[in-house]
Amino acid sequence: MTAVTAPRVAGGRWASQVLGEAGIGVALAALVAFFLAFAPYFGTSQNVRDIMTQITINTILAVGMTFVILVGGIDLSVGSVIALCAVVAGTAMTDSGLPTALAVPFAILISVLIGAATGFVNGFVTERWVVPSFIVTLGMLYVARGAAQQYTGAATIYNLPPGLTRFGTATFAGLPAVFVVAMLLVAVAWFVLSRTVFGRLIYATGNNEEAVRLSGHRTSLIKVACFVIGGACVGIAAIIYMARLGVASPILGQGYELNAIAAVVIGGASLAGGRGSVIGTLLGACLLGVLSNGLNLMGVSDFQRTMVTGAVIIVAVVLDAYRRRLSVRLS
Amino acid sequence: MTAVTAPRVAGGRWASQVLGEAGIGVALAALVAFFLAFAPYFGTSQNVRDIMTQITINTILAVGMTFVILVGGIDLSVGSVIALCAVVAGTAMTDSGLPTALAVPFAILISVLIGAATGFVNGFVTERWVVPSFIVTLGMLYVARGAAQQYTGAATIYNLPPGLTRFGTATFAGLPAVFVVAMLLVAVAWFVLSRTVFGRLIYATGNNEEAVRLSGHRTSLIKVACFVIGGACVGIAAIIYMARLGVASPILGQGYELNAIAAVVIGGASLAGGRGSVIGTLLGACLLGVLSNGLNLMGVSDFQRTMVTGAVIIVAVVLDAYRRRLSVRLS
Amino acid sequence: GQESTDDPAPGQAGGKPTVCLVMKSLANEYFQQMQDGAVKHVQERNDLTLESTGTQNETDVDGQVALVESCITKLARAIVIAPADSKALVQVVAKAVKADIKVVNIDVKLDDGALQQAGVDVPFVGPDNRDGARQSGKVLADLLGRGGKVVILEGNPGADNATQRKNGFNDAVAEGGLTLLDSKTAHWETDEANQVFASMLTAHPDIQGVLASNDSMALGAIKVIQERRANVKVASFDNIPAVKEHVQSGVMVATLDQYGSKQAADGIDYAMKMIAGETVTGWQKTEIKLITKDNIGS
Amino acid sequence: MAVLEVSGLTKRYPGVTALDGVDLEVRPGEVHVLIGENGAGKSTMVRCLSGIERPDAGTMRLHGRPYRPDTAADGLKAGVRVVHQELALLPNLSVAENLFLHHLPRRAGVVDRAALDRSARNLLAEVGLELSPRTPVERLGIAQMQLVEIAKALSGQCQLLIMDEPTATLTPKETGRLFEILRRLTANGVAVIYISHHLEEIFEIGDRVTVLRNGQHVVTREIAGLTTAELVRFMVGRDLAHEYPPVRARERGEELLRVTDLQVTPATPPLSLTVHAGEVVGVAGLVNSGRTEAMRAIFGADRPAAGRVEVRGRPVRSRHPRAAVRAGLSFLTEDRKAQGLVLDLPIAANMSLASLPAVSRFGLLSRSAENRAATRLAEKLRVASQGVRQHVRALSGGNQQKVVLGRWLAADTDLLIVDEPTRGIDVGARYEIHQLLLDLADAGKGLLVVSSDLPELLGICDRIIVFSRNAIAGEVERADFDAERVLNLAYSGYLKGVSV
Ligand SMILES: Nc1ncnc2c1ncn2[C@@H]1O[C@H](COP(=O)(O)OP(=O)(O)OP(=O)(O)O)[C@@H](O)[C@H]1O
Ligand SMILES: Nc1ncnc2c1ncn2[C@@H]1O[C@H](COP(=O)(O)OP(=O)(O)OP(=O)(O)O)[C@@H](O)[C@H]1O
Ligand SMILES: [Mg+2]
Ligand SMILES: [Mg+2]
Repeated sequence: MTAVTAPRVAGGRWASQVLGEAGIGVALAALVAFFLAFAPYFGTSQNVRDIMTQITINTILAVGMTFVILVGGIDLSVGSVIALCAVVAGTAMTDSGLPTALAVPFAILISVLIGAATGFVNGFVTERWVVPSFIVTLGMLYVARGAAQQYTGAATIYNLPPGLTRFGTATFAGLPAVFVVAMLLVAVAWFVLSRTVFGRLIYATGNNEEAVRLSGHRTSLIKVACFVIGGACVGIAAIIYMARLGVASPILGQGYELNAIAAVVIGGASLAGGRGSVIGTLLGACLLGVLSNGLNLMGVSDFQRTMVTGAVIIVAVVLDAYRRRLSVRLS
Repeated sequence: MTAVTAPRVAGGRWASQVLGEAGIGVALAALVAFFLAFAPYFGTSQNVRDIMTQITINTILAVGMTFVILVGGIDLSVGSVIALCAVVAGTAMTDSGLPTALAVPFAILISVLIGAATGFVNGFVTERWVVPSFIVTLGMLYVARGAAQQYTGAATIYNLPPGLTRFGTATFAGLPAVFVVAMLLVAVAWFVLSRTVFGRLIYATGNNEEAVRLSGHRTSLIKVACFVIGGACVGIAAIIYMARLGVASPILGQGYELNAIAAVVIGGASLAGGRGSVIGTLLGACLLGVLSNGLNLMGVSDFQRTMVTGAVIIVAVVLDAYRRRLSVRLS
Repeated sequence: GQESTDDPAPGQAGGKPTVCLVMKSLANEYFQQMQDGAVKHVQERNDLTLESTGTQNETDVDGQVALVESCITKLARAIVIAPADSKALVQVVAKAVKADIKVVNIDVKLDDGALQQAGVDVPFVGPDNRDGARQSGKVLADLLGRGGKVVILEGNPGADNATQRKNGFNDAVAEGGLTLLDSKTAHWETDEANQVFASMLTAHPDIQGVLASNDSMALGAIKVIQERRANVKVASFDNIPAVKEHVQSGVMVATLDQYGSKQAADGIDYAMKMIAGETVTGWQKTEIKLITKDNIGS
Repeated sequence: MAVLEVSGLTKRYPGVTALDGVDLEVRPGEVHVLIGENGAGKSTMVRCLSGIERPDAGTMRLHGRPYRPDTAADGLKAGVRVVHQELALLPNLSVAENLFLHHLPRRAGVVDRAALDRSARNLLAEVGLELSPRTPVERLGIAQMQLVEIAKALSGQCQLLIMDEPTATLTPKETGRLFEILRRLTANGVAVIYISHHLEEIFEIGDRVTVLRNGQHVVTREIAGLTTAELVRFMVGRDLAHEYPPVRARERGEELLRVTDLQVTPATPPLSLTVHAGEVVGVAGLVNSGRTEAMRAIFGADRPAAGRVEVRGRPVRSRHPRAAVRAGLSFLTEDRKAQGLVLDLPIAANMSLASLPAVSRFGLLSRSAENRAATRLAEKLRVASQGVRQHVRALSGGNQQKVVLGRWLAADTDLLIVDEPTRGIDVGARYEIHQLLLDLADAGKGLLVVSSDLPELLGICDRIIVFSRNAIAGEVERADFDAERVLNLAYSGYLKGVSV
C-alpha cells in the first residue's frame, strides 16, 4: 500500500467482493429455486444428471468462445465447425479400419486438429488483413457447413464405436463422464486465464491491444492463439456430441454459436474484449441449460418456452448489470 | 500566425477519395463480371429484375441495421421481429373486416409500429441498464419468435389482399416496385446520415459516446432512436415480404439478422460503431444477392454454393481491407 | 448432380427439354436420396436435361422462391418442386404457371386454398404422410395394447408434413386406445429430441412408447431409452440407414419408408407427360412402406 | 457578485474521498487557478462543476442562483464550458464537426456545411491552428488535438471557462497564444478556472489561486505576492529545495543507440542520432515537429520507410516493438490512455506488462512477486492509490502517468525513450521523476527524453537534440544550454530563408 494520499477505507468491501464474483449466480439461484418449487422432478438426481449432460456441449463451446471474446473477437462458425469435425472424425472412426482402441484417439486428434485449424484460419485472416472476426467467422460458418455436407453427401454417420458411445453414457463418481470432461476443461481454462502469463496477456490484449504491443508482445499471435483454442474446444465438443448421441450428421449444430456466445455474455464478459471469466461462462451455460430443462419439465408449450427463454435471458443480464452497479456502490 | 503546427500536405487525396467511397464496389464489380461470363442468363433483364426483387428485403433490413451498428449496437432480433410484424399485420389485413384500401395502410402502420416498438424495447433495455445489445436482442429474438408463433398458433396466413400481392409483382419505370421502395429508403437514410445534425450525432456517438455526452447531447436518446429506426425498417420489410410472397408465416425470417449484418459489415461498417455508410450497406446487400443469384444460375451444387458463399464473403472483406489501406497510403 | 445448359436455346438443351428440380435442404439425407434417385432416373430416360437445386436449410422459404425465379428466368420447360412451405411457394409457382412452365408438386402438398386463391392448379405427386404416420403408430399401438402410455415428438411447428404426421399419430392413438401423455416439438433434431424426451421420461417415468415424426428425433429418444434402460418402444418415420440397427434390436418397432428416391423420379415423369401435352391434376399418391423388424433385412 | 460559489463540495468514490467539503469562489473576470498534487481532487471538482458527476454533498451557485447540473448538457446550458484533462474528441469526425458538436449549425435539421466551415476556420485561426476544417481529427498529433479541444470550449457563449491542464502537451508558443485568448475573455468578464502543474504559468496568468490537498481546501490567495516556494509548500505540505535535481557529472559510456538515416516516411528527411550510456539526451521541438513519430519509428511502433537502428552496435532488424524491447529499448508513449494503460487491469498488472518474465516462472504468474515488485515501484513513484490491485481506471491522471512510467522502470532496459514523461505530473512528483531519470543515467542507462517543457529539458539533460519540421535542426551541449538558442533551432525549419 502506498498511502501518499491517505485512502479512506470504506466498508462493504467484502459484500462487493462476493456479489461481484458471484456474477450471474444470483439469477441462476433464483431460477433454480423457482423450478424446484414449480417444476416437478426438477430436483431429482436423475434430472440433475440430465442437466449436467445437456449443458456439457454448450459449456465446452462457451469455454472456447470465452478465449475468443476476451481478445475482442467473436466466432460465429462454431455451429458449422462442430458438424465438420464430427463428420470427419466420425468417418475416421467408422471407416479407418483401425481397432477401436486406436480409432477413437485418432478421431479425437483429427477432430481437435480440424477445429484448431479452422480457428487458425479465422484468427489468421482476422489478424493478417485486419478485418472483423464477425464477418470472417460468418464466412467460415458457410464454408464449414458446406464442407461437412460435401464430405458425407448429407448422410448421417452412425454405428460409431461402442467404446465411444459407452463413454457418452458413463458416469464418474456419480457424475456423467462427459460433464466431468467439461469441468476439467473449465478448470484448465480458469487456470490458464487467471494464473499464467498467457492469460494475463489475453486480458491485457482485449483491453488495450496497442499498449500490449508497445510493451513488446506479439498481440496478433495472442489473438490467433485464442481463436485456435476456441476451435480446439469445438473439436472436443464434436467428440462429446458423438459420444452422447451416437450419430454425426452434417446438419448438426445449427445455432450453437449463439448459445455459446449467450453463455459467455450472460456470464459477464464484454464483447469489446478484456472482461469476462470462465466461471462466469460456466454459470451462463448453467443458466441456459437449467432454463431449458426446467421449462421442458414444466410442460410449457413450445411457443411459450421460446418466449420465456428470451425474457429470462434479458432479465438475467439486466439483473446482473443492476447487481454489478450495486456492488460497486457498496464497495 | 506562422505555421507552428505544420499540417501535412497530402497528395493523391482524390484517388483515395474515389477508392474509399467505392468501398466494396470493386469486389462487387468483379463478381458481376465473373457471372456475366459464366452464369447463363445472368445479364438478362429478367434476371436483373429478379436480383432487384431478391435483394429488396435484405437491403431494407440492412439499412435499418446500419443505424443500429453505427451507434455501436447490433440487432439479432430482426429475423424474428419480421415474422411477428408479418403475422400481426397479415392478420390485420385478412381479419380486420376493413376494405382493402383501408386494411393495407392500417396493416402497414401496425407493422411499422410493432417493429419500432420492439426496436424501442431493445434500445431502451440496452441503454437503461447498460447491457450489451447483443444479448438483449438475442433475448428479443426468442421472445418475438415465440410471440409470432403464439399469435397464429403456428399457422401461415395466406389470403392476403390481392392489391398488396399485386404490388409485390408490379413494376415501376421498369423496376420492381418493391425495389423502388428499398431505394427510396436508402436515399432517405443516406440523406439523414450524411446531411442532418441527427446523422452527425449518430456517427459521433458511435465514435466516442463520452465525448458526445460532454458536448451536451443525450446519447441514450440517439441510440434508442437508432434501434427504433432499425425496428421500423423491419416493419417495412415485413410488408414487402408479404407483398412478394403472398403469405405471412411465424417461422419466416430465420437467419435474416446475419444476412443483414453481413451486408452492413461487408459494406465497410465497423461493429464498434462510428464507421459505415448506407451506400456501402447497399453495395454489401447487392454483393450477397448477386452472389446467391449467380450461383443459382450457374447450377453450382448446394454444398459448393454454401462453401463459395462463405469464401466470397471472406475474400470480399479482405479485398476491401486491402484496398482501404492502399487508399490510406495513397492519401 | 446437375447438367448445365451449354446450349442457349431456351429451355432446350441439345433438343431436350430442361426440367428444374427444386428441393428443400439437400443437407437432409432424405432429400439427398430423392435427388440421387432423380438423377439416376433421368439418366435412364435420357430425354431431358435436369437442373436440380436445393435451399440452404429447410425453412429457407425465400431462398427457394429465388431458386424458382431462376428456373423461370432460365426458361425451363417444367419445374418439379418440393416446397419448403405449402403456402409461401404458391405465389411464385403461380408465376411459373403463368409463364407457361409446367409445375409438378412433390413431397409436401401445396395448400389447396392458397392455390385456389392464386388461380392455379398444380398436380401433387407424393406420399400420404398422415396415413404413413398412422400405420407406423398402429404398430406401436398394437404392441402396447389399449391404455398404453405414449408421447409424440413433433416436427417443426407449422411445417406441413410435421402437422400431417402428428395427425396420423393422433389417429393411431385414438384407434388403438392409447393414452397420450405429452406431445412436443423437437424441431426434427437429434440433440433437441434427446433433451426433450429426457425431460418427458423424467416427468412421466411410465412412458411406454414414443411416436417420433422423423428418424433423427427417434435416434435422440433412443439414446435416452438406452441410457436409462427403460422399456420404451419407438415408432418413427423416414427409414434412414442409421435406424436399421434399432429396428433390428427391437427398440424401434416401426418406421416408414416413403421412397423418396422414387418420388422425384415420378414427379419428373409427370412433368414430361405435361410437357408432351397431357393434363395431369390432383394427387398422384406415391408408394409408402411400413418397415418393421420382419422386413428390414439384416 | 461571484460567478461561482461552491461550498462544502464533497465527492466520494469507492474507498476514497476525492473532495472533502471544498469551498471555492470565482469572481467575474478573474483567472482562478486550482492547483494540487496528483490525485488532490482537481479533476473531480471539474467533473462536478460540469455536471458529469453528481457531488455527494455541498452546494453550487452560479450567478447567485442554485446550480445543480445533472448532465453535461445542463452545464453547457448554464454557460459553463470545459476543457477536460483527457481528450474527448471524435477521431473519425472532422475538426469542424468536433468544434461545433454541441451545436452544429443547421437549417431545418440539415447541417449547414458552409456555415460550419466558416465558423470553424475563425475558431482555428483564433487558437493558431492552420488546418482545413474538414481534416479528420484522427490525423492530428496530440498537441493539435489539444488545441482543437481548447477551440471547442471557445465556441459559443460562456460565463465560466474551466481548463484542466490545457497546456500539458503544448509548447510555450501555443501556451502564449492561449493566454492572450484568456486575457481577452476575462477582460469581457468571463471567469476562468485554470488548472496546471506548471507553476510559472500560474504566475503569468492567474489572479487568485486555490490549493487542494487530499481532497481538502488548503488555502485561497491572491497570486500577486506569493512565491513559488510558498505555493509548493501549500501543495505538498513540505519544502522543495530546488526545482530540478542537481546534475552530477557523469562519464559518457559506450554507445547504446545509433540511429542512421532513419526516414519515418519516404517524404521525411533522414534522421541520425546517438545516445550513450549514462547520458540524458533531450529532444526538443515545436508541436508536431515530428519528435513522437521519430521515436515511434526508432522503437518499431511504426514501420520506418528507411534507415538503421543499432543497439550496442547490433542492428535491430525486426520492425516490431518486441524486437526493440528484446534489444533493450523502452518507450513511454505520450498518450497514456490510448497507448499506455490497460485501464481495466490493476496497477500491478500494468506495471509488470513489460517485465512478465521477472514475475513468472514457466509461464505461471506469481501474484505475490508481481505485487511486491509493483508495491516497490509505486512507493518509489509515490502513486496515490488504494493498493496495487486497484484498477488503473480509477486513478487520477498524474498517477496513471506514474504507473506507465513504472512499467518501464520494471523492464529495466538499457535505453529508455520517454515521450513527455512528466505530462500532467505535479511539481513534487515531477522532481522525483527527474531524480529517477537521473538515477537511471547514473546507473549507466541511456535516456532519450522528449518534452515540450523546455525548462525541464534544460534542467536535466546533458545534450538536447532539436527537431524542426520533421528534421533534426541541431544539437546543443549542456555547456551551451540556452532557451533562446534551442527555440531558434526549433523555428529554423519553418522560417524559410531566414538565417538562424
Ligand atoms: N471514477 C473513479 N473511481 C474511483 N476513484 C476515483 C475515480 N476518479 C477519481 N478517483 C480518485 O479520486 C481522487 C482525485 O482524483 P482527481 O482526478 O480529481 O485528481 P486530480 O487532482 O485531477 O489529479 P491529477 O493532477 O493527477 O490530474 C484520486 O485519488 C483518484 O484515484
Ligand atoms: N495519425 C497521423 N496521421 C497523419 N499524420 C499524423 C498522425 N499523427 C501525427 N501526424 C502528423 O505528424 C507530424 C509529427 O507529429 P508528432 O506527433 O510526431 O509531433 P511531436 O513533435 O511529437 O509533437 P506533439 O507530440 O507535441 O504533437 C505532425 O505534422 C502531425 O500532424
Ligand atoms: Mg486531473
Ligand atoms: Mg509528441
